[in-house]
Amino acid sequence: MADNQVVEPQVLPPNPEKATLEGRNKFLGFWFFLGGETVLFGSLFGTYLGLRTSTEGGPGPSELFHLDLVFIMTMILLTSSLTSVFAIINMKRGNFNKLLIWMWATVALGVAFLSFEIYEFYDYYFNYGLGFTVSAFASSFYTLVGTHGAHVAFGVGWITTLLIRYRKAGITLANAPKFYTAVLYWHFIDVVWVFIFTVVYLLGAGG
Amino acid sequence: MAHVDPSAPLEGRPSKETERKLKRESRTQIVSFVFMIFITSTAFLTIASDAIPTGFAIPFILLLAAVQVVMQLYYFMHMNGKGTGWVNAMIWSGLFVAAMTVAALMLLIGIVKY
Amino acid sequence: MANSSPAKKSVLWDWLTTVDHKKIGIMYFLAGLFFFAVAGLEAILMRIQLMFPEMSFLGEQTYNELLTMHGTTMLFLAAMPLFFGFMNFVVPLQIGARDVAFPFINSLGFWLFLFGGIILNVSWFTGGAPDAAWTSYVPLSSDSPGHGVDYYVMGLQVSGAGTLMSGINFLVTIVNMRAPGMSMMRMPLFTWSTFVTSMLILFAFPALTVGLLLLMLDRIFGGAFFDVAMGGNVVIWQHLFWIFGHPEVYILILPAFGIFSEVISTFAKKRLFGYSAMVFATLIIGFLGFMVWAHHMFTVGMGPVANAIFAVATMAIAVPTGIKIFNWLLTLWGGRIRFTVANLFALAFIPSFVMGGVTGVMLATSAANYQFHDTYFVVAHFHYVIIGGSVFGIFAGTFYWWPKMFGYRLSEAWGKWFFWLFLIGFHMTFFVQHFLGLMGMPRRVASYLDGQNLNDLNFISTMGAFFMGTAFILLVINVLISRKNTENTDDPWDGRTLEWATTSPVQEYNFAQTPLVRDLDALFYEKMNGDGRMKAAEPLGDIHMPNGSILPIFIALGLSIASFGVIYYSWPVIIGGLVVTFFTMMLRSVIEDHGYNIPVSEITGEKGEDK
Amino acid sequence: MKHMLKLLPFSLILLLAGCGMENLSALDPRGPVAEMQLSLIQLSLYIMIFVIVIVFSIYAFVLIRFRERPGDTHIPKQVHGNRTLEFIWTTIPILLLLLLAIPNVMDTFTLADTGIPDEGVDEELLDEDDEVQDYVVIEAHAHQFWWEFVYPDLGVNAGQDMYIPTDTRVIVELEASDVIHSFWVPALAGKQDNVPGITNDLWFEAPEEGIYMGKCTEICGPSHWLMDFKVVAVDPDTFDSWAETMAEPPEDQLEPEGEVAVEGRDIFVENCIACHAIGDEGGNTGPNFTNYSERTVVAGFLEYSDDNLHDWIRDPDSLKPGNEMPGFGEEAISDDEMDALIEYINTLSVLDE
Repeated sequence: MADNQVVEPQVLPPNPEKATLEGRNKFLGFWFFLGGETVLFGSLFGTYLGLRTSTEGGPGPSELFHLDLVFIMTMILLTSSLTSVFAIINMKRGNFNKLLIWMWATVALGVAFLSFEIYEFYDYYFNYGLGFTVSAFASSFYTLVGTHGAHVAFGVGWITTLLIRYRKAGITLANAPKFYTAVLYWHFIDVVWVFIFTVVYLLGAGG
Repeated sequence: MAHVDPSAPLEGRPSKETERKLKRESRTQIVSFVFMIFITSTAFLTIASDAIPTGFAIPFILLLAAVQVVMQLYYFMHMNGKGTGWVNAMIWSGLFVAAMTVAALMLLIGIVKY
Repeated sequence: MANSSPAKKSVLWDWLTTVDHKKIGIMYFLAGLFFFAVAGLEAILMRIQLMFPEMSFLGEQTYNELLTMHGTTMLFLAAMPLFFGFMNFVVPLQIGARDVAFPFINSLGFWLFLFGGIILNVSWFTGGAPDAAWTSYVPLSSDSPGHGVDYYVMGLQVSGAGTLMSGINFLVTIVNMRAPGMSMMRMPLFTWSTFVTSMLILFAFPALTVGLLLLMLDRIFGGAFFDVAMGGNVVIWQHLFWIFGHPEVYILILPAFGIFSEVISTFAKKRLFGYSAMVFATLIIGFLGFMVWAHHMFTVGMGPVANAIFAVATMAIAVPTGIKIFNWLLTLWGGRIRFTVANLFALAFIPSFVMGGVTGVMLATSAANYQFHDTYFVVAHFHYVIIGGSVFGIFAGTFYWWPKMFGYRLSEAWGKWFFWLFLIGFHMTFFVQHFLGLMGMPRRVASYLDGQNLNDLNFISTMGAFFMGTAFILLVINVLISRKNTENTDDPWDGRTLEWATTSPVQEYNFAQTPLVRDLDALFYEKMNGDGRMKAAEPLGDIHMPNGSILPIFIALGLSIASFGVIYYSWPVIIGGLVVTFFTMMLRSVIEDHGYNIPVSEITGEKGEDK
Repeated sequence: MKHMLKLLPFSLILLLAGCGMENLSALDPRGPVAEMQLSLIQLSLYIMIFVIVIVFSIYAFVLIRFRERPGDTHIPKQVHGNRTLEFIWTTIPILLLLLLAIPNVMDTFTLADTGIPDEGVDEELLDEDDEVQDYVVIEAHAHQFWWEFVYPDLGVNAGQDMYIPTDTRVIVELEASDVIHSFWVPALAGKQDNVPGITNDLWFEAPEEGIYMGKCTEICGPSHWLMDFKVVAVDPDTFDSWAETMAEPPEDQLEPEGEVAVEGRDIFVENCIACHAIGDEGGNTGPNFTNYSERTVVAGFLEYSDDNLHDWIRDPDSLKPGNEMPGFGEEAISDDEMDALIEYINTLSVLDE
């Protein structure tokens, strides 16, 4: 940001992400997309719930799931939700540097989550013999959790691209909606994970 | 609409009112975050400690998950903000269709006839 | 006509890179018409095979491929794109907008649809098309040898992604881009039905996406979702398919309802009777559309409670549909009805669709459905609603909006020949099929044995199909010979809605000044209470338009390459295709493109010329 | 506008009065279940004809009365709507639908209740003397592209022809071994699907003796259209003796008399019995052959004749594409051997006629 213009105190728009028609379109369109994603994950959850007892002699939920690991993953993702919220608040405050810092923190937490997930799959595959083709349970488990993981990976890539592209741009009417929708997406990933944590892991281990 | 260069950095500070609102907002968000951590831990402990009977535990943790999701949607994603009528309509429709799908795939796949 | 884009490009480049909703609409329409002809030809080949018992005109395998491709092509690549063509072209005009909300995504949606359609049809030349029917029930589809079903999976996945994007685009356009004064309850019915249709797309297509994903994983990556020996369950596919598939049926019929509402009201010269009831009925149909999917599965063994609930829920749909029928009749009542070709199709729709509707209620009675299910009765029923509803709607829309879209009027005389031949052929083909079904003819049979009393009706049915085929040729001739009818194309029907307030062909920016809407049927209101021209809602100024882009084609191309990688299970190709797609997406995100301005001078210059 | 459609409801009734082939058509029911379904169809049809008549009359009136006449340029009154009318055409359809929905729900439950829940026999099947009324349970296993009927209580396995006693409740348990099929005998009962991994059931009764045509109604591959079967209803005594002989075929089936037949038997044992059992000797990959010569068709659709049998054994795939049976060329079974085999097959029967 240029330092020489601080003299005149301007008023920022309260919601820079919705200050333009383009921004409002993006905002609404992205929300609608999340409505569709809800059904997508609903279908995957349904498939998993329909098939979760079909282990066909292969390893099943109660022997596989380490709740402590998954609990840590949940905490990481919840925290990343909070950091992304802070990023948006700083965007509305006009504090671009803090926006960047909190977004990078979100990315870092996302990467940490992904690492845990990769470790988890590695563990199931090599130490428990839970291959994708072993049983209907295995297929549906990997598909549900893997689709979520792919969303996290896509989110990490998306936010990183934004952060690199706009590293010096400041907050503009063009990029505010982009940051905002990326954060919406990130929250949605978190929402889905809350259900995966409950329905797949907690119910699997205890139900 | 005045033609503003959309790629010019926005300058200045938010208005006093926005500032107040943002402060309030960040407070709510920290509180909701703490609350969500608490809920998650409760759900985790409900299952991890074998003390609580399954018949109670399952509906209980599902309820906790629902509460947490609503908090995410409304406090983190601002679905209670102004002009979110259509957003609410679409998200709840999506949840409705998703719920029907889950119910069908759990109950109506021919194993047990209802 | 001056094209205002910053640098003049060749015509081909212009169409390949266009983000103009009108050009995309026309491309949707033409691509849809092409696939309609292909699928129609497939239908005629099948009817020839069924003309006599035990014919060996086509082999069984070819027949199964034809029936699969006929259904899939008609629904995904013909009917939907034809409606998308109208929606793209007409909806922004009807709400007084300059463009859609996401011009880039709109173009991406079109190219994804087209590439998906091409992938699907390439299967004909690579050793066999999909052969497990458009429903692709597992395990028939998951065990089907060869690559046919893989083409089905990837083709629909790619085109489905495009459809979902277009759906979101329409939703946002309608919510955010309406002209001043155009409240939701002043929107023309076609815009309303586009809105509800888009909602159905938004919530229905993800279920198909998941279903296709699972089928792909099973077929190509060794998944066990539908493999009973590995604990899989084959009914899951049916649920996912019909959770998508039933709303899909309403995706096909609601836009037609919208078109009929426009056409009937225009040619009866009356405001639509019970407008708010019509809107409400559309919403209710959309809502109920998600609660009845399992009526396709009465015989699959869900149990009597489930069957009874879904039967009653299905019957409930008859109520809002009935409301619509009566509202159309009452719109005609007291009007001054002109029998143009567009209106003939709309009028023929009413009895035809009522026929299809009542057989729908009959099918909904679950206990009787055990007799109807998977017989020619069902074939008759859904052709009555899809041809008598959707296709009639498409033809009504074609004759109605052709002057606006292409700048010339189709011949009414040729159109009437086309109409009557098509109508007679349609009833001849499908009416008798009700009886064939109850007389013991299952659907999707490659032939039937002699001596079962099925010969005569099948012969009649085939004759009807020839009528319809001939009629379609008349339409093509009409399109070719009418090109000189270029006079009186701005508002040839004495229209009521905003699209008729523009010139034909429509300017790139649609409206020089955004119109001010003062009532439902905005243009008709100005004709009655004003000077017959729309009042402006803004002063004349520069108009901001988005730039064209070649990137959508590359995104779609990358996904298509990846699809072929999946079909032939080659990781390098899959990764290569995805790299193309994601790299292009990143380019789109990184290059900021703020469009360009059309200066006032250019707009007024043209206005002076035209008016 | 004169519309041929207006005549349709009337022709519908005329056609419904009776058409289609005997013992194949759902319009000509031969048992209580199909009758129940036809009466439901008729009820729905009458209600729908009522609706059609109303709609078509308004339609015809409007088109005649309000068409544009030459020289007419008036602008019609722009009516917004009418609450009363809208209320009427919302409520009346609801009432009409209730009229149909209620019997439908009742029938749906009746049809779903086979009468034998998991434990014991349902009360309704008990007659006055508290004796269990007769019923027979048959498992229908669907294969690409033939039907296997197993009578678990009687130890019988039959291919293609499903023998049932008249006036007895037949409970069919449906299973599939490869893809989804669907079991439909239009003149006796509506269909249910044979779904791999789950068991469905249906029941019906046949009061009259006769041969009822059955079909597979779910697309199951290239020869879906040839996957026909027959339900043969015989009187209970004949059925009992049929079942007995099927369970324990007469000695002469495996030890036939006559030189040619013995040669045929040897060829059968060498080439066929691994898939086509006689009694409980042999495999079940193909239809059971114990009563083969009593079939009226070969392979489910060809007229029963030596020539057709010959052609079928030589090259089954050309007649019924996609089926599992391998062809037996001259190198496997010579022409002479084939004659012997066919003669042997012609002796396979269980009912003395």
